Amino acid sequence: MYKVLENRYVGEDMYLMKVEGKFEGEMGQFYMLRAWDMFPLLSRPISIHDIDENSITFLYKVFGEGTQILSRVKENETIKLEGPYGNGYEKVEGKVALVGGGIGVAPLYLVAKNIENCDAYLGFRNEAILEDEYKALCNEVHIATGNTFVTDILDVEKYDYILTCGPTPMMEKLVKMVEGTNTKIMVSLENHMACGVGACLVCTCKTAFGNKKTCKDGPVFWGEDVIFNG
Amino acid sequence: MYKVLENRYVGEDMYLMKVEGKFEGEMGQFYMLRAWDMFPLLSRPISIHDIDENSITFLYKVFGEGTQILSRVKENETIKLEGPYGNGYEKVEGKVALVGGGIGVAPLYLVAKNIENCDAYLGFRNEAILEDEYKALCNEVHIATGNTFVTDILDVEKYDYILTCGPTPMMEKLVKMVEGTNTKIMVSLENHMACGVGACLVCTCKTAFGNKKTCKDGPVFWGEDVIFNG
Amino acid sequence: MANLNVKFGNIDFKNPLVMASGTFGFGKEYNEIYDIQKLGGVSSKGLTLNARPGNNGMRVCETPSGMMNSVGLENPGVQGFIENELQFFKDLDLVRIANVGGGTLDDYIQGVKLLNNQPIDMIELNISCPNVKAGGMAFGIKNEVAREVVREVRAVTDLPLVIKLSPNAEDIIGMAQVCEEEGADGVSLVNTFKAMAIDINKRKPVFENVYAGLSGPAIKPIALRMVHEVCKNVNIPVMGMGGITTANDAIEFIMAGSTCIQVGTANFINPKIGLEIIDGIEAFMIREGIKSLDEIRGIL
Amino acid sequence: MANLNVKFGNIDFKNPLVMASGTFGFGKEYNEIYDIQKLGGVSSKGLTLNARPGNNGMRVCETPSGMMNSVGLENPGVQGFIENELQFFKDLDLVRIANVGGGTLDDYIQGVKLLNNQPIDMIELNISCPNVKAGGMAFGIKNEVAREVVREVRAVTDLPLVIKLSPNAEDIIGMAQVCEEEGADGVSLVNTFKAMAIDINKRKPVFENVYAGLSGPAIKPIALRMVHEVCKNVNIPVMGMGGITTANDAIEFIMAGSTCIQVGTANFINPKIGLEIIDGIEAFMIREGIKSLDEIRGIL
Ligand SMILES: Cc1cc2nc3c(=O)[nH]c(=O)nc-3n(C[C@H](O)[C@H](O)[C@H](O)COP(=O)(O)OP(=O)(O)OC[C@H]3O[C@@H](n4cnc5c(N)ncnc54)[C@H](O)[C@@H]3O)c2cc1C
Ligand SMILES: Cc1cc2nc3c(=O)[nH]c(=O)nc-3n(C[C@H](O)[C@H](O)[C@H](O)COP(=O)(O)OP(=O)(O)OC[C@H]3O[C@@H](n4cnc5c(N)ncnc54)[C@H](O)[C@@H]3O)c2cc1C
Ligand SMILES: Cc1cc2nc3c(=O)[nH]c(=O)nc-3n(C[C@H](O)[C@H](O)[C@H](O)COP(=O)(O)O)c2cc1C
Ligand SMILES: Cc1cc2nc3c(=O)[nH]c(=O)nc-3n(C[C@H](O)[C@H](O)[C@H](O)COP(=O)(O)O)c2cc1C
Ligand code: FES
Ligand code: FES
Repeated sequence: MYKVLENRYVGEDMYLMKVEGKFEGEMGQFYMLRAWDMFPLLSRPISIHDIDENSITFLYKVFGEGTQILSRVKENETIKLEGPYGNGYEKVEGKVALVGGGIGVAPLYLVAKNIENCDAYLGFRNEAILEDEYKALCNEVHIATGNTFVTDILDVEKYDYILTCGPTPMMEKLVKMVEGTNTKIMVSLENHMACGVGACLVCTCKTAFGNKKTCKDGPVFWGEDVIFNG
Repeated sequence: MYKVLENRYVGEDMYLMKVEGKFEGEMGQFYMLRAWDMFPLLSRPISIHDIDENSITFLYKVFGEGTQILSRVKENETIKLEGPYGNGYEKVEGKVALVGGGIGVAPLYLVAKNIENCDAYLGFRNEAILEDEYKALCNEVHIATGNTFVTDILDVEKYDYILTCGPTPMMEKLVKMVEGTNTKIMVSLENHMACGVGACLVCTCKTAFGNKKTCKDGPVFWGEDVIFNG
Repeated sequence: MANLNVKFGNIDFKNPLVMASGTFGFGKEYNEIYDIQKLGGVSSKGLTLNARPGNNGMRVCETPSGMMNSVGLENPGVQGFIENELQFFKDLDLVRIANVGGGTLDDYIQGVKLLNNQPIDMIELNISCPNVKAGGMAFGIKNEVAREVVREVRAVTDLPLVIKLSPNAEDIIGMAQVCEEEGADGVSLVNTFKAMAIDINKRKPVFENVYAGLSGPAIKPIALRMVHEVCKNVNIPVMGMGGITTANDAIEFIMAGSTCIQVGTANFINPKIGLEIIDGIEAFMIREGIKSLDEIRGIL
Repeated sequence: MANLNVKFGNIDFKNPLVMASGTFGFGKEYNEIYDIQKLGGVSSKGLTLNARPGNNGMRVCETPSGMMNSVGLENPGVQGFIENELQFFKDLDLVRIANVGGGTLDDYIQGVKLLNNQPIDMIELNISCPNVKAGGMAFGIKNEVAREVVREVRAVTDLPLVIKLSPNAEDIIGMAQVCEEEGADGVSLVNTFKAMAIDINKRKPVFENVYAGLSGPAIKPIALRMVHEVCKNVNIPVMGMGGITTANDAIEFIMAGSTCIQVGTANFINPKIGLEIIDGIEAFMIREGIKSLDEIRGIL
């Protein structure tokens, strides 16, 4: 049980939750969260948005019942966290673009903190959120909203690496875009999970190297290895 | 959904919850409460403790999961209420003793408000709660705590009527005590409930007139009619 | 406006929602809370030939997302129903279903015969009752035992006859087929699951009968599977139930093939849940441009 | 200090808690979270003769107090297990159970034979697998089909053999008796319940296989009843499971007659739940002055 220091609405149905404690975790890893006892049954996987000496921060979007309950947690109330789990982004060097779509921007904040001189391309349905925060960490921050998509405003060949998180069609498109270029891409997959630790095999994804566990071998994979629609 | 105006601890694991709204209800009737959506499944029957133009008050004891959740509800949060249900105490006239044991004191407050010149006998495990409130309404308030039981401090023959609520053994003993006297007694039975309205028959109790529904025909019955251990 | 009408055999329901037996009494109590004539139908508390006092001891116990009950068919008997309850029940503008249980084959037959000329629209035969002659195993476990009850009851009534199946049946598909073969007008399922709870401090079963019936949202995924299996394998209409609590649940059962859906335990979560489910089904139909539930019934 | 030791046939368990197959991998992952040697035993992910990739599409779906899974026995095959997983598994100081599934009778036999000389303590034979030859109906539905598997497997192994029963069996008591007759050293139950979920917006079943297995607290009351029925009717020891989430649940299963209890889905609520359940059982024993679980096993 950890104390919630802050849980505030930041726009686009998204909340920022800061939890007190000394937590471990690398960019792209996630925690299993629950702000309830037995119901609903499963915990919810949420990426690390930010982490410092005394706290960890999550950025989450209200989607269904679980995230709704999360959004109702008040300051000083407690939640349960297990983690960090999974395999995050590799610390690459070179020209790096972070590409986030919607709530996919969540893990990229910690990435921006860890990778110097990166550019960010962030896509939102209506309004940009946390734009200033990303600006403080990235060289350039490009925003796409409405009918413009991040994939429209990004020239992949300008970069050595693309680190992305967002809707599967977006990531799939990016993987296609880098095909035949020298650019390498890392994607963060989303899959429904139960154990979160690699024991139950409900989160299997298909890769060029056979079945992998999204929770343990991923969620971050090299784009070229992932078999989308698998 | 009704707004909770107040939900405060009053001692002996008991809380007083005041809920905003124009509610109906007679002494001894109850409401089905839930401060949750789907889990746990069933609502909890709680007697009316007090009622006025703009609010209703419940006095409840934390027992298991449901009452625990109730106790965590904060001011301005909402709960669900259905009722009033059941058949309460009759408005008797004469010399009346109200006899409450533990959380059984809950419904007797509204009774004291409705019946003039009654005496109260209240039993608690350790400390008396809401003593002043009952004193404000009753002629005499007698308290029994620890190893003294209300049944020890009450001379039933002094009264025309006894209106009681509390642990079954206490109520059963009182019914025995009035046997052969001119004193009449009304008891409020507790039984696990599902519908609360008389439709499902899980709360059946045995009486001299056959099976009765605790929720609909009761919870208040004439003591002589109830078959305890039924 | 979406049309929620459904036809169950020859019977018209103004909407598919039927209140499940034993959870809605004879409708009177809930009618004090809302106009129950907005419902498609009501299945009465289970009636036996003779009045029954029901079981002793604890009758209800909550479980995770479910409840167990051991009411033991407390009811006024068919005659008592006719004398005291039918007065209210008969005037309802909805499909009036008399749910009939039994202890022996003869109890079923006599009970149904008494109902033959009464103003009800349908009989729902609960074959989950313990078969007194067969050492207490329910009629609804083995197909050939069930066949006998259905055949004999079918022979004595012209009322639309729906057989209510037990999820404890050895072979629920075969059971439904037996009902169809014996001329039932439909089947309803599921009744409660045989279940158990133990009070570890008392070191005793919670219920005097040891086992009791589990219902509520917990059982929905299993009930839905059984309804789907049955719908795929019979040609008579089906009333699906088991844990239906939301319009979403109800639509799942309809897509699985149910013509009507029954709601039981959910009434205890919210006494007006029936209306909310009906409204929710209608909202879904409007959103999805569905004119009649025929368009989505049994589509998978 | 309470003694949590139990003897399951000839096998000593330091406590009755066994992690259920398919929910605990081969133990490695949870061992990173706590020392799993505090457990009584671990049943491995279900192994088939040949490696299997498992099912396509959605593999998990939450239900009220439960979950459905459609993993489809993804596993490295018995040989893969021996080569890659046994290295870690074999050194664990707990009862090491290899859970074996199959697609044909021969798969079972060959799979078990391969395990015969390996450092494992017990085989748990999962007969809920679809019987390829019989059109996909699981081996564990009909007693006589199960009898054949148990007999043939018993003939090829001297390892302690526990048969894992399906709650979808037509007659679970008879099924357990068949296992006893054929020389099984014990039975474990229940596996998951066949269940269904529908995505009403897509108008499709959630799972590609249409049906999937329900587990978790939702099923506990039914599982407990089945365990009680089986324990009353066989003389071989039983491992009870199905929704066990608390020490209270575990004690219920023990009072119903289980020698060991298995915990599956609850691991997903809290990865350390096994330890909490063990501690809770011990606390109960101390509070109630129980020296050995023999005192309360099967007392009702
Ligand atoms: C590795 C990983 C990291 C994630 N990081 C974030 C993040 O930082 N911020 C954020 O807002 N969301 C994140 N998600 C998605 C988030 O887990 C889901 O939005 C959330 O589980 C939905 O729960 P719910 O109860 O609101 O929705 P419901 O639909 O009610 O959930 C029902 C079930 O489906 C599962 N589920 C539903 N949608 C998803 C999904 N997209 N991914 C995985 N499981 C799902 C739930 O966990 C639950 O078990 C992440 C997912 C994964 C796999
Ligand atoms: C007519 C009536 C009036 C009541 N009035 C009050 C009141 O004013 N204040 C108060 O504190 N309590 C009152 N009770 C008792 C109160 O309903 C229970 O304490 C409460 O339901 C316990 O719920 P739980 O979730 O805390 O306990 P749990 O044991 O977790 O509940 C499990 C299930 O058992 C039922 N249950 C458990 N104990 C009782 C009980 N004693 N009576 C009925 N059902 C029970 C619950 O409703 C629930 O369905 C009343 C009971 C009845 C029948
Ligand atoms: C308290 C209670 C009493 C019931 N009594 C009967 C009954 O008399 N006859 C019957 O056929 N089914 C009876 N049932 C079963 C329900 O009609 C229904 O089949 C079952 O509860 C599953 O649906 P649900 O999960 O929506 O409640 C009863 C169920 C409950 C909860
Ligand atoms: C994700 C998952 C995978 C499972 N895989 C297997 C398996 O491979 N072999 C097996 O015998 N049982 C398997 N089971 C069934 C469990 O071992 C257990 O019998 C069932 O889940 C009931 O227990 P529970 O409610 O404690 O989970 C699996 C269950 C789950 C939830
Ligand atoms: S969630 Fe269990 S293996 Fe990934
Ligand atoms: S609680 Fe349903 S009849 Fe009393």
